[in-house]
Amino acid sequence: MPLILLALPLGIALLSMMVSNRRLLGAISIVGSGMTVLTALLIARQVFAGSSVVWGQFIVIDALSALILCLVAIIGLMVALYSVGYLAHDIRIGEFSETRVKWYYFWMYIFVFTMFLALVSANLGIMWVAVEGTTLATALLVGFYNKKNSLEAAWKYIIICTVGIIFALFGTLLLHYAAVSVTGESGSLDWQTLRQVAERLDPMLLKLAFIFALVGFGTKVGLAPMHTWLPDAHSQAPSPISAMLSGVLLNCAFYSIVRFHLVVSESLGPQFSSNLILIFGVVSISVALPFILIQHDIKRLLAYSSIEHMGIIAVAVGFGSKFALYGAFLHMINHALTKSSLFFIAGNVSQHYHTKRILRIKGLLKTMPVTGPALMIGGLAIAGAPPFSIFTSEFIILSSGFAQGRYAVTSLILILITLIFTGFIYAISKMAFGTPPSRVKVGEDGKFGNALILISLVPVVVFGVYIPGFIEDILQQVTTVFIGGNQ
Amino acid sequence: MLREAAVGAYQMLLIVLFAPLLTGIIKKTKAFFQTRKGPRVFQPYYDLYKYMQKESVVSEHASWIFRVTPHIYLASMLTAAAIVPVVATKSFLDFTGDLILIIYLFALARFFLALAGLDAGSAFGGMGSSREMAVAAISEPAFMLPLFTMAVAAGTTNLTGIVESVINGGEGVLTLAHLMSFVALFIVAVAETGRIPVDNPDTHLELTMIHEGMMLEYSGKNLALLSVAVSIKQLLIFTLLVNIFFPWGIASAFGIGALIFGSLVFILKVTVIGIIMAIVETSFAKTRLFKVPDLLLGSFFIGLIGLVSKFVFRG
Amino acid sequence: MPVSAESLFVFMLGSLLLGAILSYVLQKKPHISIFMGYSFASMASLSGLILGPTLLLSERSLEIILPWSIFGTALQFTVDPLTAFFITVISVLGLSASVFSYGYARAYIGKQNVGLLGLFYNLFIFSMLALVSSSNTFMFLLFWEIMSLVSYFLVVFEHQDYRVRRAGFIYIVMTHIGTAFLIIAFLILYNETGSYLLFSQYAGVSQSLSPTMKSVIFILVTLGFGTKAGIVPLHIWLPKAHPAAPSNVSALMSGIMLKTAIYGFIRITFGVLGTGPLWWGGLILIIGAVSALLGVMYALMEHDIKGLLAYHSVENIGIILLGIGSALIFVSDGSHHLAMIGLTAGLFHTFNHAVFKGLLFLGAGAVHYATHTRDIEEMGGLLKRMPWTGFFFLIGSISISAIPPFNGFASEWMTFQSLLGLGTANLGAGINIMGPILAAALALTGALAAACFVKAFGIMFLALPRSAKAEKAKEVPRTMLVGMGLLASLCFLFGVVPSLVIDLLSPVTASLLSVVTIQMGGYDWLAITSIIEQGTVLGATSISPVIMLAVLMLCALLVYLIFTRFGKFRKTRIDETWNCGVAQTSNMEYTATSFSKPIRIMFRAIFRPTRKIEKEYVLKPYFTSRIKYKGGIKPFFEDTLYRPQFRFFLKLANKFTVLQSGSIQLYLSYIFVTLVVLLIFAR
Amino acid sequence: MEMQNYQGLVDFLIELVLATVFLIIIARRFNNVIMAVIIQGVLLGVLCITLGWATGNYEMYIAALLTLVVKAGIIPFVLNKAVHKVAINRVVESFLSLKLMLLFAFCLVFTSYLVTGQVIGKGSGLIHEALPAAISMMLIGLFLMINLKFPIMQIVGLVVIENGIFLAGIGTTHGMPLVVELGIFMDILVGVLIMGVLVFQINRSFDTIDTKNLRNLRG
Repeated sequence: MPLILLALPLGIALLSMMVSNRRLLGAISIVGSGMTVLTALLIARQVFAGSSVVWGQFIVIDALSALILCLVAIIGLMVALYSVGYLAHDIRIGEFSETRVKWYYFWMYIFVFTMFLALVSANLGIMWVAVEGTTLATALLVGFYNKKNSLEAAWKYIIICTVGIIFALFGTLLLHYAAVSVTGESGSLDWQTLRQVAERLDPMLLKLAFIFALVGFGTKVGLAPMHTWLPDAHSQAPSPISAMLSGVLLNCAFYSIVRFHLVVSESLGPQFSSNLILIFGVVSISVALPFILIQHDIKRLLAYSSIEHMGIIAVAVGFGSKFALYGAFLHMINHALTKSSLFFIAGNVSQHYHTKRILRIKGLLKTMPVTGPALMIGGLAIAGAPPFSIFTSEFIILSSGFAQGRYAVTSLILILITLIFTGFIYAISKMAFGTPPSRVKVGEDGKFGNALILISLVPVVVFGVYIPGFIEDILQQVTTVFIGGNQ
Repeated sequence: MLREAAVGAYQMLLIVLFAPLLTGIIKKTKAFFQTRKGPRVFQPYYDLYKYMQKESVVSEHASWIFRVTPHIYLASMLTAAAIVPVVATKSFLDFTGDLILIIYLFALARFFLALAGLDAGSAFGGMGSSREMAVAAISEPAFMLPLFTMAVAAGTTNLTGIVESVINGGEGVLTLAHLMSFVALFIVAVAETGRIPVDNPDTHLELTMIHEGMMLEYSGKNLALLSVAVSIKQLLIFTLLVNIFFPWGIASAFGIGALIFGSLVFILKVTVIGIIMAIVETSFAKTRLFKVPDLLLGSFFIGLIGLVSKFVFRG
Repeated sequence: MPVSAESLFVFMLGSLLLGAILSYVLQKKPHISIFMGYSFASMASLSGLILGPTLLLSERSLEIILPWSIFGTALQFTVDPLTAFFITVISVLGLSASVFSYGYARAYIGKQNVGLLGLFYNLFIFSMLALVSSSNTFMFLLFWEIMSLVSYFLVVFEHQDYRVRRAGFIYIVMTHIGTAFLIIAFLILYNETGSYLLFSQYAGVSQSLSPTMKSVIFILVTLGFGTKAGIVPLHIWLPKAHPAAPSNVSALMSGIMLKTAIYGFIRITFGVLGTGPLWWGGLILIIGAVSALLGVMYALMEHDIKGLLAYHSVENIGIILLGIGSALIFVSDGSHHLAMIGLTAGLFHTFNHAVFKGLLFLGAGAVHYATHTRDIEEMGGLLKRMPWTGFFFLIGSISISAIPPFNGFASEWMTFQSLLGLGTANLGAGINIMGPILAAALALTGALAAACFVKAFGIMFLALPRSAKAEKAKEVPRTMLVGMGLLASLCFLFGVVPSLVIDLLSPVTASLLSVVTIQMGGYDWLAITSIIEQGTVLGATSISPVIMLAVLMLCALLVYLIFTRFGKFRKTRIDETWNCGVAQTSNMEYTATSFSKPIRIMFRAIFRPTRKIEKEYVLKPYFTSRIKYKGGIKPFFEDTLYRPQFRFFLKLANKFTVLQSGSIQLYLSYIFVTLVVLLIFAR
Repeated sequence: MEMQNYQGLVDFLIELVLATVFLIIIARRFNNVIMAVIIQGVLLGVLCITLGWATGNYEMYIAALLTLVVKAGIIPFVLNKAVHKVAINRVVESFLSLKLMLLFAFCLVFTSYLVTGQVIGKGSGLIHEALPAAISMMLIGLFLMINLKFPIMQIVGLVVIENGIFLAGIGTTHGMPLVVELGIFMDILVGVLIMGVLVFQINRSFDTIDTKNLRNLRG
């Protein structure tokens, strides 16, 4: 089963290379993504039924990986669906030629493949290879428009991420060095084995390893101050790709940090790594704030918001209590869904208005009767307003912070989130309200993409007041991945 | 019950009948100090009679507010008169209202009169209303504070209660707080009754008038109602002054003798206050409108000293 | 057919949701959409109007548990006396405003999306009802924020106007920051009391809180709810947001949304924190007095009728807080019987304010509907053109000016009593002196309010029309009049028979102050009597609005008889206004600006009036052709408190952008530095 | 194991590798830089072979082969091609002067020896020499990326960092598991290729390849 999961995106990627018809490519991608989602869900069902999926010595899927796996697959499907209309529009207005579409799909599915690989691999080394692979797979996608800005973004993206992640490689190496004498060559990077033997590893080396891994993967997660590539890449990539980057790639990278964190906290106690993650979380939220407040590019705004939300997840993981972790992964789900649909919205808007500048976008409610309200809902949701899901998870995270008696830091986060809300509401109200400029025609561009946006916003609204039992169950299981080893 | 009602009616009647006379007395006194002969003390009654015989003219722009105002004004003054203890501590309707209600009844009257001032659309009326409401606004706290000092001392805002507590207090009540509050209230009474140095009741010069401005459009019977109401208001304020601070002599039971004695003492006291008021009026010049707050602020501070001394010196 | 209270409650919330959905779905057919939306809102309000008083009079509580939970917390609605009272308040205004809206919303057909208005309108009432019924902090915050959001959408409903958007932005920002304080307070409470989310459970364990923590929570709650309630200086959103919203919504916002903050404040201070130090009450009293005074003063300077009313909301929240503050002081002293007067005064005024402010906003809406302007300088003479609207507005004006025999007086009288009670309390000279001074401040507030409404009513409704807009005004549709009439009659009813409301309040105060028996004298149909404690009469003050009214009517009748029976002329003559011999035109009338000028000058220390005179000359300097005079006041709080902070923040944020200056070398050095710092410090 | 016999040779090779980093710093022309990269790759390959010979670990030979092909072959080839295609002015430009750069680099080497000396106790054999050298190379690589102006030099810096890690890998544990090692090689290879592609594209869009032009995205 896991092999099918890995083979599917790879297969689609290779298949895309052989096809040049845009419609056929779209169909392949949608069907393939659908199958991927099915496979992922089947795997998840097995995992959440209580047994982790293992294949050979290289693949292990536990609750944590299964959760993110599903997210990747589902958002992958949404992106596949959205891409069809998006690309069609861009080809129509001559942004790029039709022949390049296959490259788009090729790299996209390589990207999905590398993410899956990162999530399922039992070996931290292979995980590293896969995470670096995600950078390589997306670099050309970020620069897909071949314009000055997008190339600049792609360049910064690949350089900064590669440099960052190469430190993670060093961290992995240090871990390997610490473990190899205990476990032997074969199990030295297997995270299951490592957790078991963690107490026998050299703590000094583990600390070093964790620092390098945190900085390295943290670059990929977009934790400040290593986040600098993120706003550029997210804003310049085609919107579906931005959705994928923001919605799931960051989670995958975060997943890698968590794997290291689990091993290290097993050996050093939870304090060391949790506190580091917490500090990075707080710094990320703080750094995102001023940029959100004065942002004038809609996609950069969303990108900075991703930094903020990754910070919030980091803070929650840093808190580390069961309740906080519950909130962290609920937040991860919420953020992934909300942010990806927001990028779809941003895609619609920027295609409709031919600009990404917030100040030049006006009267969305009037010009785009579906996208406008959706932007309103999505924007409020991402800013943390109830009754949307992100409010719920933020509330859980904040309450767990207070429940640990960390009044100062949690209050600080709350204030930062509040101010970020201010920036968001300002931007959203600028775009949604007002009288639209006369050059912009009234009416949506495509029905298909809109339906997609609305569908993806459904859980955002529902989870705010009602969390279905199975989600609750899944989150409980994910938190036991953490707690299980500790207690 | 019936007896109480009778006494109540008597007190009301006394107020209504005596009020124009007091106005006449004040005018006469003022004339005396200005070395004029002045009108007779009963002149206000003749005036009222004269107004009643005249035709009422109402502006074509005015609404029903203009017409009902004299009625409401007079009715609320009469209601207040029914509540205030005049010659006897207990009045028939003393449970109906307290000093706060009295002051707000004045406010009701003022509210309508100010509206009526605006109703005809003439600039003079508007000016009068505007000034009246401004002066009233700042005189209100100064008016209330000394009364509150007394109310707190008595433990109630009920007028009968206050009066009784002063009487029962004996000589001990004549404290700094008591006197200061009296002085403060006296100053406010000048403003509330529309007298120099705040307002000039005799003027018809547009730029200086406050109260007269609002009434400028009224004529005939309407004017009669208003003038009697205004003099009732003046008498009521004097009544509050004397009966709250110097209630001695007031009838505490409903005996005929006590009532007669009480009436005489009451008339004497308010006449004295009226004369003092006339003296004050002749010895000051009218101040500019924007100096009025200073005066009232002074009054407020005197009241404040009274209040503070009550609690700090316990005296 | 007997209906259980539970099902009535569910029906109430359900029909609001249904109304919201229906009016949105039917937006293509605006008339039906309007009918559906406001019918369901009216129905819900009607059921709330049955439910609230029934529960209060039968002294029963209600619990409705939702069939799912979020992270282990059961979601449930609880209707205890306090909630039932607020449901009543919300329903009264909800009903009137909904009836009013049948006609009012028609004005938007073809201009705005009325379906959307119906949607948000219903959701707004829904969120407020759900908010006051929430039994745990999570739900409270959830509905609190929903309420804020929905009201934000309502504020920016006419978002084509730049000023409306700005008002909405300021509103949502302020209210969200306020909410942040609340979240902190609630979460501290949550941790300190051992992880309960239920209000009812907090109450039991809050006594174990340390005094410092209690005070911290108190301050946070004051800030949080104060922002929503619009206390000075957190009020700046209020005079901007209320005018921006459609008038039926402004009525709800001012009439009841602000009151949810009062609800929350009472719920937390009286219901959860309980006894606190003396300064809590002192703080609330001072906030109340300052808000009341500054609110009414700024109202006097306002010539946008809805802005004026909005400032009066600040004033009235201040008055409510005066009552609540004195209650807090008495609670800290343990004199629960005296506290009861203050609390009753506060809650009574809450109800009254909802009624008369709702009425006034609806009236303002009606005037706007008829004249298409909100500037009172452009009105005038409307009483003749819109007699009923004018009459109702007059009643509202008298009520808000606390003039008997209307309801504003009744509750302000009780507030006076509670403040003077401070003067007699055995709590030290400071409190004793404070009481009468605050009472005097309240008197000043009342007098200024009267001045303000003489201005508002006089300029809007009396004399000659000041513009063509006012000239062409016509009376509004009947549904709007019914909505206003309902509230106007309540103004009168509660003024004359205050016990109607006070009887409803006794279970509330009983549940909050745990005073079992009601000993507030005879709250009969005649009088408000002050209290009797343990047999001794503490103050035998009473007023009887009914008898006073009877006497007043009798006197008026008498005067009328004298007026008609005596004298030579039986009829009055209609003639021109005397104007020194010149024909009257509307240019000669006193304007609102000139009306408020004496007060502007007298309180110049507060208003800091500005004036600008521009002259155009035919021949300088002797012959002027035009003189332009512009007077205004300085927005003190915005200029000193908000704008500099805002600028500072933006400047700071701008400074931060050098972090992301575009240089890849710089970015790489961040990684470098981070790594080095971590290696040095975290080893 | 016969490790001890080869200790001297290995240490010497490691120091040579470190020295090539300084060659890169000193080099003023792109050709020289690329030559230094080739030398570094070859030295690493030789080191691999030596270690394989010393430890008898056959995986090391594979690693050596890969190193020689990828690091001394393909990557310099790609770099060279990129340089010839885009760089009009073939002189390396930096923010700091050469003297300062050298000083800084020495400081970095010194610090890494100091720091790793604390982390790893005395007498841990090979690691004692390899780890500080590796960390020096990583830090200097990053320093080069920060300091040198042309994008191509950033690729070079990246390669240096990667070489450092590779050095650490073979120096400490004789490399990671083969699968991982293969993956890493592939990543590096693909990475450099993609970077090369990007350099072409940037050159085409901007007509130049100076990083000062790559500063449009800010805020």
